[in-house]
Amino acid sequence: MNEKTVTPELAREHGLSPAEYGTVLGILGRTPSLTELGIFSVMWSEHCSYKSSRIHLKKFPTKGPRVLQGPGENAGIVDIGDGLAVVFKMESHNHPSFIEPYQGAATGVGGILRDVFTMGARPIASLNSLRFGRPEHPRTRYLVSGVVSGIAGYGNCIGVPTVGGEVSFDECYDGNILVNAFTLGVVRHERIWLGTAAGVGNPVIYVGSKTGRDGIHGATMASGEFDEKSEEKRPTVQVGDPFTEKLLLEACLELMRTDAIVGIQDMGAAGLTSSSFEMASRGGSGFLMDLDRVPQREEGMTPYELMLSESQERMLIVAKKGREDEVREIFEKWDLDVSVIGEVTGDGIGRVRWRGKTVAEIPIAALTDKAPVYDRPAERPEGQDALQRLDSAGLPAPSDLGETWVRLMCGPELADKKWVFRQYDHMIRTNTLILPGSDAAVLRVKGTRKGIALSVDCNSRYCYLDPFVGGMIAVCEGARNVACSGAEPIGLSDCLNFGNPEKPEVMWQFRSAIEGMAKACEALGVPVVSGNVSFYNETMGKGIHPTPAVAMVGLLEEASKRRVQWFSTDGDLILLAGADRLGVHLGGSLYLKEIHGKVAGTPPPVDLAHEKRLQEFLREAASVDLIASAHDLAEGGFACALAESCISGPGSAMGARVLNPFPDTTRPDFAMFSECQGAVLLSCAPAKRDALLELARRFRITMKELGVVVGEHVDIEGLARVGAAELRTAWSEGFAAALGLEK
Amino acid sequence: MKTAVLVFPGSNCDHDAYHALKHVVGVDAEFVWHKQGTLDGFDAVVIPGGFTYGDYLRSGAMAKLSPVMGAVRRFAEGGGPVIGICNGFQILLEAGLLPGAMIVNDSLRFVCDYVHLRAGTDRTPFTRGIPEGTILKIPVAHYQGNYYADEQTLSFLEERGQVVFRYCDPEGNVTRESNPNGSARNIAGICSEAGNVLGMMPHPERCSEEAMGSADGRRLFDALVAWLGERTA
Amino acid sequence: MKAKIYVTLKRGVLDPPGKAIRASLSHLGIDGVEDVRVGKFMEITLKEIGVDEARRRLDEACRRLLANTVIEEYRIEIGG
Amino acid sequence: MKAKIYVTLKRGVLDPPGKAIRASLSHLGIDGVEDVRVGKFMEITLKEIGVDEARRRLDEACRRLLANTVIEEYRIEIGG
Ligand SMILES: Nc1ncnc2c1ncn2[C@@H]1O[C@H](COP(=O)(O)OP(=O)(O)O)[C@@H](O)[C@H]1O
Ligand SMILES: [Mg+2]
Repeated sequence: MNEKTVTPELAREHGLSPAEYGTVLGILGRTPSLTELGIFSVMWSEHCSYKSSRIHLKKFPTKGPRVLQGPGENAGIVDIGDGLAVVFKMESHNHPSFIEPYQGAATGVGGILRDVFTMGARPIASLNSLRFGRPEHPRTRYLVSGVVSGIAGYGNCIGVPTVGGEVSFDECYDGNILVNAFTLGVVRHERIWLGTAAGVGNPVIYVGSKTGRDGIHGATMASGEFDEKSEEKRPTVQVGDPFTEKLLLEACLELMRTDAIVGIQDMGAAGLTSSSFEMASRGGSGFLMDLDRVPQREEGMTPYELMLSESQERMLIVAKKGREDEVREIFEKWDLDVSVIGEVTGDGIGRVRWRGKTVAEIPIAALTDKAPVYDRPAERPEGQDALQRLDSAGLPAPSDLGETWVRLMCGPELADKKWVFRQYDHMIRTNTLILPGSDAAVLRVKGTRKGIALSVDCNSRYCYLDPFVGGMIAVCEGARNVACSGAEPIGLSDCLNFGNPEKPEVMWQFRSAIEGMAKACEALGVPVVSGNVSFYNETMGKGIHPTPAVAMVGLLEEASKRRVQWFSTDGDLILLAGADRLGVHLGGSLYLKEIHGKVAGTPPPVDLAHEKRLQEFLREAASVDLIASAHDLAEGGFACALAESCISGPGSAMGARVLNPFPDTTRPDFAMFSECQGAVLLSCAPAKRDALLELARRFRITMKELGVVVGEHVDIEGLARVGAAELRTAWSEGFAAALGLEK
Repeated sequence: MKTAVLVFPGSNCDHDAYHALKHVVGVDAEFVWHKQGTLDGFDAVVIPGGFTYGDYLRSGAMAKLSPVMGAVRRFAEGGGPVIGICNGFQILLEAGLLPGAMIVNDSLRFVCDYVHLRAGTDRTPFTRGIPEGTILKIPVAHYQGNYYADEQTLSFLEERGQVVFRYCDPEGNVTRESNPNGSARNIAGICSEAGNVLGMMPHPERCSEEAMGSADGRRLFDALVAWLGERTA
Repeated sequence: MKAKIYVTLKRGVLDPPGKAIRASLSHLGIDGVEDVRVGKFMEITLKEIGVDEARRRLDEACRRLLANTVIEEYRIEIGG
Repeated sequence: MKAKIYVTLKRGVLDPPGKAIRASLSHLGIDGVEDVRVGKFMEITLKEIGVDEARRRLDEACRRLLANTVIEEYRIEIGG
């Protein structure tokens, strides 16, 4: 069979620019074979090479006393004491999920799980961050059902609880949904494995499912904009097989308890290519691989296809020479394919053979070191000033505040997400102490007294209006949510979803968001240990709001000190911590969007020093048992936070009677729904009041006593009052109703 | 006193069952791989939940063919206590150790949530001391938990006291709204005619500690320990 | 050789997917559908073992695994 | 009138159920099965709207709901 001859045109069709193709010719000193072209094209795609983002990602703080592994491996690792560590990462599966929501989301979950267990950790929890178009858009309902059942289908089957996430809707995602999946695992320090290939003569072993023609060009697809041609790319959709992944998980963890291996990595984007070249690059070695020995599902696969296939549920292992049989025995026990397909070499060259011929021969260091890096032009969009202008005073005041309140609470943004997480097994493994529905989920770590708190956040309206402040807020909110549960944030992973980086405005958004996030991370002392960039979230030239989702991981030394967001006891006092952070901030608010149909203004200001004190105060208050609940003010402002604390608990709805926190404002709607950063609604037993106020003084946190948990109504005196039970019913049905889904 | 926790390819509540038995209740437990053909030396058998063989054909269908299921049959015929939870229940149905079949939830969606159960009989080793009418709070997590049997079988089950649990509201009323999956007559769990084999969709192993939101599930395992103690005494 | 197996729910057994499809079709404005029953369909590739032997083996496969005769019935079609 | 719809995975698309069933059959000792592909099968009862109209509506139903044309293909059989 004759491979197509490589021409500059073909290189361009593979997404390599003329300059990039020139570099390829320089590295090889000849025209690449088709297989080699495929390898360069995927390795240098945006998705794998981070060519447009790398120089900016360097701005993140990635070190800290607890960090055992920062960015650069399959996932980040953070020490939690007692010889244990948590391994976590978030990744996007946006484009595949738009094309085929069930399988796209499912394989997204499968991929992130592999990233975590490839390091030796047993996955114990997953999160997901989802963005869809307008609820009334004709495709939204189908996409929501498909994505949610895909996440459920994969996660439930493999037996890892999905304990939290976020779901949000905006017109800007009509043609580009976001599906970001996060998984966290736990590992003993001495069982950590890295994706490295070392030791000349050591066997390279393929395990897992057979290779088919799945998702060929998935990685390059994720790096290109959508257009009408996307339809043609459809048959490359990958189908997930969670059952096989469960076997693979158990087999890999069993293997990792031996010392038979040197390194291991999953075959994710760009499959055999990225796993082999990345492992050799990290190990400073080379390899020789024989593609005829790759287990194949389809007939007549070419070397190009074998190297680029994105078939799921596969791993690449470098074992110690002579230990092949141990590896084989374990994988055969679990009914998985296993095949020695090559060996590690010392010459720094990646050699691929097929039917007795060498089909690729690439110097690994050059492939990695000479990978393109771009400092793309960045420019603040012309319309940004206009966007930030907002005449609040000119907004008409709603005639019925109670009705407006209910409307916000029952809209798809704030409504109960139980329709979603009821489909996720969130209890399996019996660690979930705080189930989905609170600011953060909390899991216990069996065998210790510790707890892990998890939250994923991003307000993309804020990021759109001011990506720098929006980026800061994403980090602060994540950390605050975790602090509300009583935990200390110890690390984060992110998924940076943006439009086309070749547009200077998008690059400006990207750079600004990273700088804002980095600043907040520095201030709060939270390292970024892993993450993912998804560019080209554009359809027909229209980009999404910048959406840097932040998955925050927190640690509780004593899981028993966890706190939830809801009120639990009649007679408890209600207080606002950080009361001086309140202000009339309507920019980017949910109220402005949902009730007035505008996305404008600037996001609420952030005070990082205050934020840090506030979070320390919250942890201390929880650990000495001064508070019963804590819930931060976010979307929907004070009134919606209060309502959530009343109705989101597992028991029956609670009533509350509180003062208007803004007694001076002439606009009651602003008092209720204006948003701010750094205020938290607390409840405490009356007997704890004095001590709590004293503690707040110590942390220089302004407290305002607002009222009491009581009665059958959520009542903001002088402003509005709604029945708690009715609100709860409407709120719990709001999500399905807004999307026209079955209850 | 030793309990077997069966492990099939795709079982995933095996560790939870083991944890509840060994670390919460404090009875000896051991994993038994599905290829094992005997259960000698065990006093009780737990078939845990999960997605054996991915539930790809029908839930529980492929697992029933494993060698260990022959041993389970003999163990059950000898009067030994067997509990199948969720996928374990589905396996018992497929294997014909309990009557009826499971179809997909009427919502067509997976459901994970706390539900309430009304106990129907205390004659099984797992419900000794849980009198009829007791209300338990226990979570479900399944996609195919819609219990089906023909009318005649359903009547037999009722007449012979084989309906062990029904879905109910927090007050114990067996209502349509409290049925999470469309099961015939709100059935959540049934036992064999002799009473020693129990299949149930809800997960007692998930709620054996207060920290998990309910410790009602523990009552089933405590009952088992008491029952086994009486038998050996 | 090729064979096909059709597994369908017995009459009288509830078919939630069928019911849901029927409702969705009418939401979509596709009228005239009175009933939908959903079944499984398997395309099997066999070694050349002759029609009778193939039928015997597939029948056994259906009874023991592919169909749950409490709720389902099956039909085997050899060839085609 | 009656119709049948067969929905099968496109060639090359991974079929996890088919793969698992094939493995189970060989564990059962039922030999000779080389490949299994699982599909959906729907029996539809329609109002008497004529063959052409029925085909048109079912085709629309398949494209919009019954088949996921990204990974599946379908076949409609009217009558029988
Ligand atoms: N936004 C980001 N922030 C921090 N680290 C990142 C970010 N994006 C990517 N990384 C890191 O870069 C490395 C490569 O990421 P990726 O290519 O997504 O991994 P994989 O090969 O598992 O798909 C990982 O270690 C990842 O954690
Ligand atoms: Mg990886």
